[in-house]
Amino acid sequence: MQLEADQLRCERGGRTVFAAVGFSLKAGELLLLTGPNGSGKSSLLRLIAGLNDPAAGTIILHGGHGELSIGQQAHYVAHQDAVKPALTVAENLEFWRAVLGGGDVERALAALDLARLAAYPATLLSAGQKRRLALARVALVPRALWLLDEPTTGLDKNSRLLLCRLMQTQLDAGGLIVAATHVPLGIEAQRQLDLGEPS
Amino acid sequence: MQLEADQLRCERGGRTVFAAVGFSLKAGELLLLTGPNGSGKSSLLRLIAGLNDPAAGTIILHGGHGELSIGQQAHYVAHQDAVKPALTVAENLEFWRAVLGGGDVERALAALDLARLAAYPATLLSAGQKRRLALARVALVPRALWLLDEPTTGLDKNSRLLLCRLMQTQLDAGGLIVAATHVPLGIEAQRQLDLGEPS
Amino acid sequence: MNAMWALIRRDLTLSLRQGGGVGTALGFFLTVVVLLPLGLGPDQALLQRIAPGALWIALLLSVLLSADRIFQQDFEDGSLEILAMAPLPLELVALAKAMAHWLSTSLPLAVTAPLLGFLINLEPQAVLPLGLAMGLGSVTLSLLAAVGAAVTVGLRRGGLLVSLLVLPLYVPVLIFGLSAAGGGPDLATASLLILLALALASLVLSPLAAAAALRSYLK
Amino acid sequence: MNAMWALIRRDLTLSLRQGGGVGTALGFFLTVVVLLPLGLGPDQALLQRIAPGALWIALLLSVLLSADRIFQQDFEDGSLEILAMAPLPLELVALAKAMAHWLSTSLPLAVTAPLLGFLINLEPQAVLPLGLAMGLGSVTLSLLAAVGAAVTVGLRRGGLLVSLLVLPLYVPVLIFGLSAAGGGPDLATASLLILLALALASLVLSPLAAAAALRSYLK
Amino acid sequence: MQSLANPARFLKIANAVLPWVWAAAALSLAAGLYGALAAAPADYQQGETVRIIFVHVPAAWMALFVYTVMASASAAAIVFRHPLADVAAKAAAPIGAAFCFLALVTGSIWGKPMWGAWWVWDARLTSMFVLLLLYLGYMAIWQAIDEPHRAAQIARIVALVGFVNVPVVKFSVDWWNSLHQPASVFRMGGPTIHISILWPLLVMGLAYTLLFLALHLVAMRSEIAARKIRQLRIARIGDR
Ligand code: HEM
Ligand SMILES: Nc1ncnc2c1ncn2[C@@H]1O[C@H](COP(=O)(O)OP(=O)(O)OP(=O)(O)O)[C@@H](O)[C@H]1O
Ligand SMILES: Nc1ncnc2c1ncn2[C@@H]1O[C@H](COP(=O)(O)OP(=O)(O)OP(=O)(O)O)[C@@H](O)[C@H]1O
Ligand SMILES: [Mg+2]
Ligand SMILES: [Mg+2]
Repeated sequence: MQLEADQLRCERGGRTVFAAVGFSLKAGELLLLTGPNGSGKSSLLRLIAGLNDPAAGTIILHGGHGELSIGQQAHYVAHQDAVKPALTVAENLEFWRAVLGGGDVERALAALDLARLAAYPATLLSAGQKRRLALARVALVPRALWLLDEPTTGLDKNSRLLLCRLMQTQLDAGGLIVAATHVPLGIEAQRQLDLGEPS
Repeated sequence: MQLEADQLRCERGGRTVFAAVGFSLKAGELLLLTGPNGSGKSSLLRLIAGLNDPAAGTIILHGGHGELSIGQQAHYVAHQDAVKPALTVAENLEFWRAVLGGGDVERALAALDLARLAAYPATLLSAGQKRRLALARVALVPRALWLLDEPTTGLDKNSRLLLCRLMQTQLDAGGLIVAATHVPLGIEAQRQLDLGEPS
Repeated sequence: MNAMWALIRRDLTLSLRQGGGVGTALGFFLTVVVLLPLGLGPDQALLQRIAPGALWIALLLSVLLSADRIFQQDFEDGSLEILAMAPLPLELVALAKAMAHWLSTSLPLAVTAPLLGFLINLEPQAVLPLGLAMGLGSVTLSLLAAVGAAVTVGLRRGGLLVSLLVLPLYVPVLIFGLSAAGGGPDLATASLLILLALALASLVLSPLAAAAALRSYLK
Repeated sequence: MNAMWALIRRDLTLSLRQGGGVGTALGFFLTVVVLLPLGLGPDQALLQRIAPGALWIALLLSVLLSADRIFQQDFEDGSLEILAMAPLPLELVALAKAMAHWLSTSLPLAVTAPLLGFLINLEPQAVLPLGLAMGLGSVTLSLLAAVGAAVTVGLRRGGLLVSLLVLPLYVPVLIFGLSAAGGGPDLATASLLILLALALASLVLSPLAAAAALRSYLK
Repeated sequence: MQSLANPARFLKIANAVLPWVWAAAALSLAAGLYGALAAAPADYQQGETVRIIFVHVPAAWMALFVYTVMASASAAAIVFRHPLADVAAKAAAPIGAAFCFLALVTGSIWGKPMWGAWWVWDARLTSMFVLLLLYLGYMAIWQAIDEPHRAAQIARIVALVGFVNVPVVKFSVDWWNSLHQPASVFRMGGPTIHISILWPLLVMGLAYTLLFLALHLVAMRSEIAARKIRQLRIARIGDR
């Protein structure tokens, strides 16, 4: 299992955000994306997820399921939480379980200490609780690649620890993680990519 | 100029979030609100802003304009950015200038290093750039009290420094700041209130 | 005052840039007006008889279609909270936004509707009274729509609910608007006066109602 | 498959909890039906003549009013991106959401509309064909509405724009829907078959169109 | 909601009076029906159909009366901030809607022989129909907003705004020339219909009112219970 990106150029709204970016990530490795605001961290994650197409360059996942796109083998947690306020915490995860195909809601809730909020309507969640619900999605089904965009946003100390533990299990299981962040995640990263100043 | 809160009880959705909370903040002081997710930091800020009414207790701003509510003498930056995607960065601030009554857009833009992006439609902003635009609002008009809910969310190092400088000027001018946060802001706080475990 | 202008200007800009512009309103209006002959049959005399009513109904519906989001965006992105803390009282905020809606949607329709009347052969002498009646009526329509929008601002799918709440309140406007176009001159003036009264009443009351609703949603 | 059911179930739950429930749709439909006689005058014969057309137009409009948010919420809160990365192809996602809209709004209206017909004295013998025509037609309506919703998902004030885009596409449905209710039995069957064809065609094509539009907005 | 945590006094009173109200309602209903079906003469031109009046008219009265109750309860809720007022308003709505529906149905049944049509769009009938829609909208609001406190605040506004329609219904017959007859009981200068029709009609009116009172108390009781349950459920949910 290996993720290879080569000579990537990203254009958004007609402007080149970054160019000639490449990296290589082996099984069980965590890649940290750093760089100032607007340097293209989220954009790079979207490229990997296949939500945007690179203006140039290639992204390949060696040793994955050939017939599946990289996105279909990845979990993606964006800046937005993809939480439905009108559903309860459990219902939100139930839905993602069905869509992502299988998974254990109980375990996912427990993994981010949301078990006690299971029956709670998501409207009433605080910012951090909502973020945890978004993160719980990645604990549902195992997927080879995790794409996390500033995952620790709004999390309290304890939740950050839980997140670290979660990421560690993914790495130990030979999975890959690409995480964009401005603050230390509290877990040592094998690789780091600094996108530098926005062009 | 002094902000006094006494015996506050906060109820949301019929549940008591916290009770018997009080603090006193003098001119030029910064109060840090800490505590786990769901402990009521944002709720407390909303109480001070007058957006929610306390179930019990009082909040008084001594030495303010008697005829104005506390909210009308305060800047409030919530989890949401209150940014209109369809407007440019400058237009967004222009609007708030008119609504808040006066202020200097140029200075506000410069204060958070957004001058470069002034003519940029806000849809195209990255998360951190959007957050900076939200924060730029407080640099428009001087107000006695700043209420900041996790202001550093999504900010890069440089922007965090700019924010610190901004807060320092507010304190030096004898203003007050109440800031909820999970991460150190990089500016020493005269007072700290830990809301502890959610009841 | 300055603040109110800013609000109105901003909402107009937004509606222009986000596809809610005058053109769209007119387009929708046209399609409805075109649908009617299709639905009700091409019989000229029949169309002539129902023309004013058809135009009025099209007006009501296009106002409603555009109404349900008067406040929603500001509510969801947190702008409303800042506005609630601004010097400007929330009642005036509501009024300003209702006026913006009127300017961007109701008024253009009210002005052009009678002119489009020829499409479903409206009698020429009915054009002027109909225009006046719609001009006055549209104020009330926008203001009531704002109340409906405020009352459902927290509900993401409020669209239909707004209509259910507001359309019944539109009935008086419709009735007097029609009698203005239908009957003789004195009946016309009478109904125009009533429409004026309705507009003034809603101008005073609906901002209060809307602001109250918004406050309770902000809590 | 399982995933599609989940999507449909979720959207139904949401529309129920967020005030977009069947009841509201019916309420709106009722209000439109009330507006018509008010606007067009109480004349029995006239109403009887235009009853089917009126019901159809009311149906079109209430479908549209509820349509513009089929995808918007998922687009704005980021759910759509996750769905786009899910095993389920985006075409089926669009289809599922269109079906959910049909179940929650169009179908109930199509079923009850003919029964409400007596309010604007629809002839009893027209009830059954009208019901069948609306049942078939409503599928097409929801699917086309989904396309319109997808095409405008990025525009916050899409409401009117959707209508402007979709209403013209509704014209065929309206025409054949009417001829199903109006003419003799053989004409009725003919138009019902055409409606069926339209439904099938849009069942195949509109998910493709909607998905394409969504993808381009996600980029 | 916590102010509603102790509606014990209301519940005590309600439980105390309810049996009597039921009894009174039953008695007056019996009396009214006797008067309507046996005592009252068949109309010389309408024949037996005239008896619909005893179902129709009180129902129509109640439809208007209940909405008035609803609106004034909402006003009271705004002024005195007493949570019971909201409960009262919410509980009244479905009952009023039912009466309204009854008036509409019996009315149109009566309309067939009288006017030769189940339904005509004259002012009285239309405004009555709008009243039903207002009831539905009010109930839809309660159903759509799950947070009772907020739902209450919004519903008050809706109820008060909708109240404008009630006088319209009442006086529609006078303002617009209408097929429907003008008020002949509650009017300036006293009733104008024959005593033999009048007394059963009034008794039926009384019966309907008592029936509403009983149903209303029951509905309020269950609404309070429902809120208690919701309270407990939320309180049980842990945090974080
Ligand atoms: C669906 C059709 C009808 C509706 C919605 C309707 C509605 C009403 C309403 C709202 C009232 C109360 C008036 C008030 O309190 O002042 C009323 C009273 C009455 N209605 Fe009807 N009505 C309908 C049909 C009829 C018909 C067909 C008749 C018989 C010709 C009729 C005879 C009366 C009479 C006699 C009263 C009592 C008037 C009075 O004493 O105040 N109604 N109706
Ligand atoms: N709109 C609401 N209605 C009812 N309850 C709410 C609402 N918003 C938040 N709550 C509840 O109030 C409590 C406090 O929420 P609050 O947002 O103040 O927490 P917080 O300290 O800001 O958490 P975070 O660090 O995640 O921002 C939480 O338990 C939450 O479930
Ligand atoms: N939808 C969009 N269309 C066009 N340009 C965009 C879009 N979103 C972002 N951009 C631009 O692309 C650049 C990179 O944005 P991106 O969100 O990837 O930055 P980032 O590194 O994630 O910043 P942050 O740390 O604030 O999240 C920014 O200059 C931004 O203006
Ligand atoms: Mg980013
Ligand atoms: Mg918070």
